[in-house]
Amino acid sequence: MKYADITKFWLPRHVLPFFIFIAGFLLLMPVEVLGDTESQESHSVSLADVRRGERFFKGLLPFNREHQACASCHNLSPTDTLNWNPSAYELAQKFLTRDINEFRNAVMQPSGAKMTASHQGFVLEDEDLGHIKAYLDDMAMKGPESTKPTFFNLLIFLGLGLILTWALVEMLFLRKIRYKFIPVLLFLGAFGAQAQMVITDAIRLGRQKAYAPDQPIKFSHAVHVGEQGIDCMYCHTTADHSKSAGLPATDLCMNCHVLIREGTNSGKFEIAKIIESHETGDPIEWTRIHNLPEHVFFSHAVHVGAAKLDCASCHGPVEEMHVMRQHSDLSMGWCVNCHRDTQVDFNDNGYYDTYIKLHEQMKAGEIDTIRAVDTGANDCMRCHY
Amino acid sequence: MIYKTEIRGPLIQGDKSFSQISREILAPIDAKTPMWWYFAMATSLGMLGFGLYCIYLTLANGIGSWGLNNSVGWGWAIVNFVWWIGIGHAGTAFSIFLLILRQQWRTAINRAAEAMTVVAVMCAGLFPLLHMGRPWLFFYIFPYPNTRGPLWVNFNSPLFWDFVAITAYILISASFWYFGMVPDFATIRDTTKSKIKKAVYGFFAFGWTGSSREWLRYEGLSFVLGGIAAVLVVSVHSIVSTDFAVGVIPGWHTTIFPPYFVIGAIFSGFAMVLTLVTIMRGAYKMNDFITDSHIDAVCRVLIFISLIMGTAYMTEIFMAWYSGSIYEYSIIFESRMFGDYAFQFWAMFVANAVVPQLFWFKAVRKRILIVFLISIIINIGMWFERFNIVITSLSRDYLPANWANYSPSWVEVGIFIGTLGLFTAGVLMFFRYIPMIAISEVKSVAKYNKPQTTHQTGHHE
Amino acid sequence: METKYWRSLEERNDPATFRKSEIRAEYEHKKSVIKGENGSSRRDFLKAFGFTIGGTALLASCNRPVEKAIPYLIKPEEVTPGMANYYASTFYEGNEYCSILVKVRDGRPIKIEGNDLSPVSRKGTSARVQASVLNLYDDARYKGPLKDKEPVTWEILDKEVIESLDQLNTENRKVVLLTPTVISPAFREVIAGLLATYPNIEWVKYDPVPVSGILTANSESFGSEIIPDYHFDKANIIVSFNADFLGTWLSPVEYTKKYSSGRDLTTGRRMSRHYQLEAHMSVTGANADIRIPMKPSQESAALADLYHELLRLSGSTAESGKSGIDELSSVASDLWANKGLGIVVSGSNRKENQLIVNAINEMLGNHGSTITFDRPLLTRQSTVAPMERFIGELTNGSLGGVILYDVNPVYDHPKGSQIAGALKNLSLSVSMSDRPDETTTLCRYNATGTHFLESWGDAEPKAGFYSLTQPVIQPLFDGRQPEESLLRWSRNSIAYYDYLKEFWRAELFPQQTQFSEFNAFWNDSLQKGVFEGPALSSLPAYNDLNLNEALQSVGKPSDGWELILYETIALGNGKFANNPWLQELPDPMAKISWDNFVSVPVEWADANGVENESVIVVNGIEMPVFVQPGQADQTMAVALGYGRTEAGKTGNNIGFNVFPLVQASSEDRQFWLPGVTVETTTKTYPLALSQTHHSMEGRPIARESTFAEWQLNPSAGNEIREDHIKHSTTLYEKPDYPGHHWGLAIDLNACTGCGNCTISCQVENNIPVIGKEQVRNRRIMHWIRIDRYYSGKPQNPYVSFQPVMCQQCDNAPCENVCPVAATPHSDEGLNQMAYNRCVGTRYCLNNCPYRVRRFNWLKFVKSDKFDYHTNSDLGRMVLNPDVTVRSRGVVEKCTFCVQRIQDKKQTAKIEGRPLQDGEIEPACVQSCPSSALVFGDMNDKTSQVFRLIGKTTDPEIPGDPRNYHLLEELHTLPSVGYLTKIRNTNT
Amino acid sequence: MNKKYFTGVFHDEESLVKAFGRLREAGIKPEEVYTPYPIHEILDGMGNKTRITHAAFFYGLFAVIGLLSFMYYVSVIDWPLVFGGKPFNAFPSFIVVTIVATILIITLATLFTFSVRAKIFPGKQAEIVHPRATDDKFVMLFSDTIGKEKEEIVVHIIQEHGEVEK
Repeated sequence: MKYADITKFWLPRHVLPFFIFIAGFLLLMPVEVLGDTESQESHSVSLADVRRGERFFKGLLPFNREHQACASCHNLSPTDTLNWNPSAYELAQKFLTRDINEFRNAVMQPSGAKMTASHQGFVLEDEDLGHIKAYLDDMAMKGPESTKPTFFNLLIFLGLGLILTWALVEMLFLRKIRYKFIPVLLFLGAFGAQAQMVITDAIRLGRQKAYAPDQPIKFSHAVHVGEQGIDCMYCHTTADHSKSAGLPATDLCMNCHVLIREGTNSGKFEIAKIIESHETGDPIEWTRIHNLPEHVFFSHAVHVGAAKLDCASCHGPVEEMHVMRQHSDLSMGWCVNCHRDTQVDFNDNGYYDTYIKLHEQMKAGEIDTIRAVDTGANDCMRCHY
Repeated sequence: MIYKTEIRGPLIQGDKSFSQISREILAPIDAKTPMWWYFAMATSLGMLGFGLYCIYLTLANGIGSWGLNNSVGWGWAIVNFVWWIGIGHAGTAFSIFLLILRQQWRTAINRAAEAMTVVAVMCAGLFPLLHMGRPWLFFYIFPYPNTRGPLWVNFNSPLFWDFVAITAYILISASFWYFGMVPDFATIRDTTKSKIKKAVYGFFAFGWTGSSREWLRYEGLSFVLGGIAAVLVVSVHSIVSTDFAVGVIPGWHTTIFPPYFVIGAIFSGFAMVLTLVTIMRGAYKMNDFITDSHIDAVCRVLIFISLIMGTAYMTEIFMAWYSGSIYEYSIIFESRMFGDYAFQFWAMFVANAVVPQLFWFKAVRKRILIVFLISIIINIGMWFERFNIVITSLSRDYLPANWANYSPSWVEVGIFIGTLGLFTAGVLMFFRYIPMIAISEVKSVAKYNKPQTTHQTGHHE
Repeated sequence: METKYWRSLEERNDPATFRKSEIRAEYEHKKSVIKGENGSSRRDFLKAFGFTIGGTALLASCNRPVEKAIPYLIKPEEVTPGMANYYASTFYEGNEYCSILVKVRDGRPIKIEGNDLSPVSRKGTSARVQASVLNLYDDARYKGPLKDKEPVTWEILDKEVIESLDQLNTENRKVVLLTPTVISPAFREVIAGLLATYPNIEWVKYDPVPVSGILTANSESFGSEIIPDYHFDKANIIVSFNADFLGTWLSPVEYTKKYSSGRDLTTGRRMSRHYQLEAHMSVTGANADIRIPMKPSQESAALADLYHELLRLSGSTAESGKSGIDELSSVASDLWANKGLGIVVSGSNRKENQLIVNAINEMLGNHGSTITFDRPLLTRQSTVAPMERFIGELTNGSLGGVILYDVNPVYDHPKGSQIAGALKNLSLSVSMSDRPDETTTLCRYNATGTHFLESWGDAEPKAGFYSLTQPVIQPLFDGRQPEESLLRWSRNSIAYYDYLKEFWRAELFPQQTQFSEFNAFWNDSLQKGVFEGPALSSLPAYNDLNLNEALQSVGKPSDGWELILYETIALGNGKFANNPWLQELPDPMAKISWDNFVSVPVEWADANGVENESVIVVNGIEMPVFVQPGQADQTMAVALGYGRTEAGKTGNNIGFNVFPLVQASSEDRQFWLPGVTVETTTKTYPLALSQTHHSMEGRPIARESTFAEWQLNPSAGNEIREDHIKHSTTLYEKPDYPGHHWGLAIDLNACTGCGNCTISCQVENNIPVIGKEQVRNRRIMHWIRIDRYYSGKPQNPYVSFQPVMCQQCDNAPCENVCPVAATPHSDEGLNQMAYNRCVGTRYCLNNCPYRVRRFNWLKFVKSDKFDYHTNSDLGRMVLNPDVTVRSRGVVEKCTFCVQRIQDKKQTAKIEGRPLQDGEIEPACVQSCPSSALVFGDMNDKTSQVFRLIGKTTDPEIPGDPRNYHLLEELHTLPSVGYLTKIRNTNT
Repeated sequence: MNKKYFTGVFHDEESLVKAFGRLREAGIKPEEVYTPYPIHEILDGMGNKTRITHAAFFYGLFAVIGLLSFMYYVSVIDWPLVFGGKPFNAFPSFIVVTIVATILIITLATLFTFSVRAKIFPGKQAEIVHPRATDDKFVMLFSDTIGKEKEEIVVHIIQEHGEVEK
């Protein structure tokens, strides 16, 4: 799972279907074959049961169903669109250790409002439920379905390289094609496309603007900040006095969620994870979004505590984000240019009394504002040491 | 214009027709490759391979695989860099200064000198890259717009000047050399019988035909390049010298360095040219083009430069005493002349300032073997000069607590051997695949030398 | 300074706690799976240890793995991710005591600093104290209790040990509890409990380097075995015979503090005169105003001579001149002129010598003024006889068992091999060490102990001065502190924490009146780390028992070679041999790391063609030579503490062990031996010298003058500065800094050259350890080095120490030459170094006239070739998360600890107040035991640093007359000022 | 229109120059002259002019201005950094880079101009008039568009000094 999130960024938006087909075909085939042999040996449940359960899950069975397929709400693989429902794999993991009765109860007699609404009118035989559970158990053992292959870009790049080489050879030596513009155009096109790929990747190198990885809990800032109006500092308590803003400890979540056990969007499933973490003592491993390189020493305290910056000026409209994402590109240029524009609280913060000369100049009217850069905010050793 | 004088003798010996000139100069390209060439090439490639292995070790393990330390931060790599750059000066200096001075005898030699320049500068260019702690980040030195603010470079740094100068020098000397060869490539294209050669040389000839329009612009181009490259010859090594002269280290911080370096560069360059042309004469029987008088002329130039070098050394010694700076005095007298590095100093002094004085004797100038040996000695002497400048100054600077001696590790030596291999391989390639002497230029000086024969077949082979 | 306390570990749910068992499992797993550098990134490791993000930085690579951030499950009140807490604690190991503050960041102790509240160590630390934090993260540590070198559970171990003890008790066979001097009152109580449970146990105290001479002499002169309190600050005349009191003798941190305050010319005009008579050039000798070379065998004669000279001055008649040291008469007259204001000490272990010392001090009236008995030093209480008796019993088989606590006699006792042979035959041999050593590995059981940073405890280094040790991290492994073990074996199930608290409630709480409630007292003591109880009230009276015998026993100095065995500043008695920082710390005098060597006199070396790195044979042992100026004629010296064989990967087989050469008798242990045979050989042995040139070559580098001249002219010795200022001119405008302009003043008169700052800096700034070969290649990475120069006669030279770090020049030559702008100047006058921008051209390194820049020649971190602490997950826990770990190929240098500057500025900004002078202390300044370094803002006209070095950019404001800048004539405008060294010579 | 060409081939410079002189006197200019090396009489006589040197001068001028203003912008306006106590506008330091970079720019730009104007570029197929024109022959090219009358004069003059090849 670790690198899957990165691959999303590497996938080109203009992928040729052809390549997808070939590569997908090549990659998925062996996985299927391998999976079969493993499951036969390791389970008492027959492969046929698992297969049948899969068909049910994917909506191929029963033939005349009136409700939606499981898979239409419970994703089989990560998607780009927001899906509040637990994914198939999450379900599989959750119910792996529970028996069929619990599973049946969860599916057929749902408890929360959201689930009740969506699980209405299910017509499923116990046997079929057993098959579905077998399928899910199988999935939980095997891990989630593999994500899409990652090296299209490289293939395209190499392909372009071939075209380019051929066009060059043709232009210079072979001269088989009558119309000279054909190799020239091919050359320029291929070269341009390659250059574009290199440049975009080079720019993206180390930048993660709009990075929005999947989190272990579908925690929505839009709900908590936007709808509920919780202050940032309620959860990120140390932002104004420590370098790190701090992730809320699970017991902080429990302040509210000791009562609130069901969400409007996600139902009970996601909140149950917090409660579980609280009970078992296993911390939640969030995926870090705002990653600065390790030679950068950023301090929230000085920006929030001393400079009184608004969180949104760097983190953006968090109150609108269901899936938290990186708002700013966090490049050095971004930092430095902000320091060039941002005024400091020069007269009111007693720390700046040290800057006697600047105060004199200000009094004399030689300068009217002091910006962060004037007090050395763009020195190397403000952030790198 | 005087093409043939009583004093100098004819520029080309043996009455040769234009066609003969072409054949003879192109003979090494057309003929079967001699065995010694393969042998020499294999040796060079072996040296190069060893060098590449040492480069691999350096890149894989870090600069720590060299013999440097906290006090002596630059060692053989920089010594070799300056040395190669110096050698690389000869080509341009030869072509340009002699062009400006209207010395027509240069025509027989300048191609070889320029080729040598290009290969030597390539060898030199390797070192600044290799001696970096993180060579994969060398692009930081380009002032390009970036996402860091943008963070530019430091225009005050001699290393940045150096970087610009070396880049300029390698590009300019290579294009100068290449455009000089274009008409000759056309000659090969039109005279060769091999189809492959015709295609390859035809490609490199850029469609040259020798029309008056081409020659007209070609002359204009030569004029421009000649003019500005003359500035370059002086500026590049002056800038290399600022790598040291701008430093605050005693033994480096001196204003004599720019002219001293330029002269030194020309000195080592001419010596290397001498080495090369004596080999050309010996190996390829080019005696008719590179005549005794050519050798003689280079030798005379070397006497002159050697005297300047001697003066420079004496000046340094004098200034170390006269300036009254205890640090300078200590470097020159206690470290260089009579200290741990006395051998290197005296090797430099004798090889550069004393030995070339033998050229005063005509008997010496006439004996090609001795000339060849002296040219090698000068090259070694110039290497020691760079060693003296770089290392003795660093190892005995201001605070005696930091004094530390330096000796190279075998990896460093291996890289130097590798560049020697690269140089000889490049020169051998040049012998084999490129006309060693500028045919069109030789023809232009040969024109009044030659009887008016009409039927020259010129197929001597 | 944020001094917090914590209540108890049980109440505290700290991040390292909640996955304690997993940590161990995962650690083991990682160790077995991951070898070297592949795979385990720092963050994985942090994750494994359950810490939050925000840790040590390694230079970034381009690809970014998905990072996990783990919040606290239940956030402990005191722990804020990204913020450091300081806890007061106590260091006591190897007879060395120090009250400390431990910096804990994200649950990890990463730095040790001096506790300014301590009346003993007074904010001072030593190199060993600084480095001790790394011992916590030592890979060699035992992971749990062992039986026959196999892991066992505590239950089994306890059961079997108790059974054995019971059995031996019923058989009435003797068991010995062998410990070093125990200064913990509570621990002594625990031992008393054990002795009460098992009457067959005898408690024997054993110190590897004892001061039994002083103890026995004082028991005769004063009636009790005590070490008096020496007030070097109050003395006008200090005469030391072979006592290295600034380096290793008794309580060097305390004495350094006092010594330097008695010679401080920045605030006062008084300066003590220090005579040092010694054979081997010690740090103390190097700092002495007058150093007199003296063979060890001359010492008793010299003392007698001094005594007789003084007698003559007092009007009696006496003969002197036995020693042949002429200077003693002037020493005597100086002492006589300063009656009651002198100190005479001797480092000798010979009782007779100490008796004469006592007589001299008594005659001069020093007892009661500069030498007092109300606060005797308690850190070395062992005498030799019980240990000898123990060895006898051990070897003749009459002993039933032995329990070892913190002792390693197999290595550091001259009869170590006998002990080793006999240990195996014992039915019960228990060690309580937390890491292997030569003795522990021979024991049947190891009740694995804990590091002091994981333990509770208390200490009484001097009578009435108490301090507490508190754990700052949960035990990393399944160790149990020895106190706890002894309680268990005494069938006492109380936790040692409760025991300690109860002990303090019973014993110490009544000694004070400030707090009426015990918990308030306890919390206050924990917070401060120290508690000051009343001094001794009954003071001993002097009597001259055995003095005449002592004087009569004085013989003629012996002829022939004498070999001195001494402790080094870095390694001491060798207990910390597995600490790579200490191994790499260059010896202050020889500037050699990673080896011990034999120091030989210059004249002899010249005459015999012996030079550094030659090998000579001394008493049959081959030793590499260092030619030591000032080494007394016909003497040689070699350091103890080397040649460990069971210390761990770093410390094993470094140097050779000379403890077996110690002259042991049942009366005393002498650390020198006469009649040594010496042969030269043609062999050589490489030594890692980090300074090879010892003369200043007449350059005005470390400037000095005499006290007499200074009194007439405060800029004496610094006259050349006037010339430099006169010639100071520039085309450019003077640099001007709008806010702060940081400056550092270094008082060369206070610096003793001990090297403590080097280690402190190394800990704070993640400076890599590079090993012997690279040190020998002159690539040592220390950001602050101490240059040592000799001047005068090589037989007895003057010594100058000069700490050199980045001078933060305002016209920095290094800045100009960096092509990629990796090192520009900051708005606060700092010479900045952006590691990530550096491409490693090393031009800055070449162009620095001070040579303070360091290049990462190789991959020093996470590299199998440099298999020190940074090559293991455990060892890397010591890295400071506020400082980037530099990659190979970049240049680094002193930053004035900019992370500390930034931290304090941030605090001030948040609190909206200006910075206070002295609020920011770089690691070197913080740790200096002699307060030689002062850091501050030169733009602040009231700051101490401004008073000392003025404004470095303005020649009009030169600061103290003693102030000068290194290589000022180059007009680099350094922000570091040096104050000239003043020698109180009598010429 | 398809032109027909004929050539005059000479064996040495002297005869070429003489023939060329006589042709010029007759008011006839060859379409082109091909020589193994540049001959100034011909280059002058053909009447073509090159302004490549002027171009080079202006390249240099723009390069100097551009480089100096770039460096000023970088080190004074965009991100002023203090190096070794020097002022931001460390003009003397800029000169060094300016000189060398200007030379580089002139060279590259002039080469490019030459390549464009003389139509000498990589991969160009040479239009070979006479296979030995780059070796030892001196070749004049005429097209039949000059007219029969003049053609005869030309042939006559050529044949006096060299050979005619059709």
